Amino acid sequence: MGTSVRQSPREYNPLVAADEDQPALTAENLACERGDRLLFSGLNISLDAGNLMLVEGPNGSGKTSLLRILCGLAQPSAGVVRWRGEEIGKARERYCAELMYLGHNHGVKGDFTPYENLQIARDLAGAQSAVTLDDALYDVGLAGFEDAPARTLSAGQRRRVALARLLVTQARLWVMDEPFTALDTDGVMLVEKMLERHLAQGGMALVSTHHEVRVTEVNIIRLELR
Amino acid sequence: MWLWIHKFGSPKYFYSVSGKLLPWVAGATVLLIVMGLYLGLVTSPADYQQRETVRIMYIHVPSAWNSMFIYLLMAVAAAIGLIWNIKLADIVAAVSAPIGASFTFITLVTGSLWGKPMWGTWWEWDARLTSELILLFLYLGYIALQSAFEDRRLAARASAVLAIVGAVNVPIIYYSVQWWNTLHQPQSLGVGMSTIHLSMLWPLLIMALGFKLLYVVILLMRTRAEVLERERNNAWVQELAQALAGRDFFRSGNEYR
Amino acid sequence: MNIAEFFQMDGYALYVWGAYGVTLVVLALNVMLARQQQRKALRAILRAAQRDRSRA
Amino acid sequence: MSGATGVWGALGTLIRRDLLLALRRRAQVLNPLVFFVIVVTLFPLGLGPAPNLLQKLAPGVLWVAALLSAMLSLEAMFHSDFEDGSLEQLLLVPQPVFIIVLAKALTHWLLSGLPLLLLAPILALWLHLPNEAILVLLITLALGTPVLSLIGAIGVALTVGLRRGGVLLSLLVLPLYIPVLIMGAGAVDSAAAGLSVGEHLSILGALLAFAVTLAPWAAGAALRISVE
Repeated sequence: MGTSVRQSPREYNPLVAADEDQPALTAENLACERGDRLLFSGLNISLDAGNLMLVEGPNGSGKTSLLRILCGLAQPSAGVVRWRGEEIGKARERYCAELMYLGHNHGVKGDFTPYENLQIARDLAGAQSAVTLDDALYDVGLAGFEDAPARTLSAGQRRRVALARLLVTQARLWVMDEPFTALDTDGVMLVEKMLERHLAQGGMALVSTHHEVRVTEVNIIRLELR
Repeated sequence: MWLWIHKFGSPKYFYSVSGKLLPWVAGATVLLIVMGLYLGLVTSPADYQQRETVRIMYIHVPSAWNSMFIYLLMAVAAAIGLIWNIKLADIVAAVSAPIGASFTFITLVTGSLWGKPMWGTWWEWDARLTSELILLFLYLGYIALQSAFEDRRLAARASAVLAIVGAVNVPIIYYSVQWWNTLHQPQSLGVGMSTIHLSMLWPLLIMALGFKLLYVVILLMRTRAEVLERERNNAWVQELAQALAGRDFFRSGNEYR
Repeated sequence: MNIAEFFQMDGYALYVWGAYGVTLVVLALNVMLARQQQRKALRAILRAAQRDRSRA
Repeated sequence: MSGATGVWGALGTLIRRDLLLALRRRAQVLNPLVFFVIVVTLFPLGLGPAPNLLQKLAPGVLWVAALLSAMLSLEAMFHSDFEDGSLEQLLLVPQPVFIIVLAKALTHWLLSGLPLLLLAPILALWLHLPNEAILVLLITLALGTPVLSLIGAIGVALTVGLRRGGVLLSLLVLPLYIPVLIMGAGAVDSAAAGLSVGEHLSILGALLAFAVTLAPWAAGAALRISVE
């Protein structure tokens, strides 16, 4: 499985500079109940451009629920999430335009080829980056698999198609729920390199993971969920 | 008004208020129903045409009114729960459904019993009976959806959407069935009365009020039980339990407090 | 109207008392289930309270 | 570049996406149509071939069969997207949620409602329905089947997260289909009897307008709940 990580990184045009006066993503005393269990409560979060927040904690501590609440996919039982000062419930479209979510299941259609999957993701996304679909697929190591139906690809390769979605769109906030699952060592390096570049360009990321994320000169905020 | 909803919406406040209210409402219900039955069964006259079977009206019509009233109230409670996220409203909606379904079932059975002497068959596709049957399906759909979710919060919100959609469709279903009935049976032998004398009207209204209060009694009891279940690891429930345990609840056997 | 005629209901006893009977059964069932649920809930929190008291 | 596609662009993309997906699994599209034909042919076998009997029952039979086959194909509307996680991605598209529902309902109609429309005349002939009634049948199906897709979308959105949502779906959706069935079959019935159908069709049109406004909001809210 030829996976080559390009040496000279394709120059990606920098993200649109945002007004930096207040942190982009904030959450005040978030609480979440699953069934009758209280996963977490009184959680405050503030994430700004250029920062990476790592959400760590044992299984079942509510990492996935927290990420889904911050994306607006789930409702907290208490507290409020704000993007650029606006509640995400009210500013839903503006928030979704600057957000990309990579969940447990990758959201790649098996009947489509990686190329088609990316094309649709880009057409529906808020802002599109200058990277062409083929270049994005090349960068995530799917060269040669562009036109094979995604169901014939391995789980790791389908995860890479989902990662390619991040390259073809111009999302300022990446929310990744255990992005390293099903990825080989090259894949893990690819994700780390993508995060580095994204954060260097003023993007921000929220990653839940059990692995150590080796990224250099990046401001990491660790959030421990019991 | 908003403060009131929020204050009354708190389960603790609701539990204590409903505790005091329940005996009175229950008493009033029993009084009304006994009075209604006495007037309906004993003093009011038989109908010249239907003779004694008209007495079934005194439970059929109040049940029919209740079945519709409870469905709409359920939809309103569900909407309040969905929009303002008030847990108590979700409980009221979830608990009202079986009660409403029971009244709808009663309406159907008493309707067919009432119609049998006149129509000669146990079931007649009469407009009102058919609408009640469809209303029963709406109730069953709501209850089935409610129980299909594991997470109570999701169950409440999903069934709230269904209750609102259902409530919006009830008038449409009612008029299309009415319309369908006149289309196929020009002369509709409807169950019920054209004119009601005063002596029959009183028992009917008293029974209707009695049935509404009965719904409130069952609703309060079921809601109180549900609140205790859902709030059991809250402080106020534990205090209540300590207080009751202190007074050896088992011997005193009172369960309204 | 003496008692026998009352229960006779002019020959429609089956229909009238049938209807009243079904109504009584269904409503009584609702009330009993509600009471039972209330007692079950109370008993559950009491047992929890007694367990805490014994442990405290 | 700001939002790459406007609302209508997104709608177009979503419809193209779903049509392409459906054509990749042609069987799933054909099954409900074959079901429609089989169900209608069961009735002459069950009731005997007497023409005037069949003609009398034709409107009801055709409409009930259309309704059931439309419902059969509802499940596929969100199920595969829910399974592979693309439903979450769709809900995070920077467009109003009802656009997703409209696109899905329209695609469902194109793949089930429209083919029913094309098949119905043939089956109507099998049931000896008079010609002017067949025309009215087509009009009522044209007005009615989109309502089936739209209201069905609400039911599917409510049950997509549940394991055995199929049976529950029919319990939720069929009572809401009753007004459409009454108006549709009623129109064909009175057309066969030579009566006026204006009233029926206007009510059907009103039901369609009502469904187009209510369903997207309700199904959108239901989707956001089911994905949680």
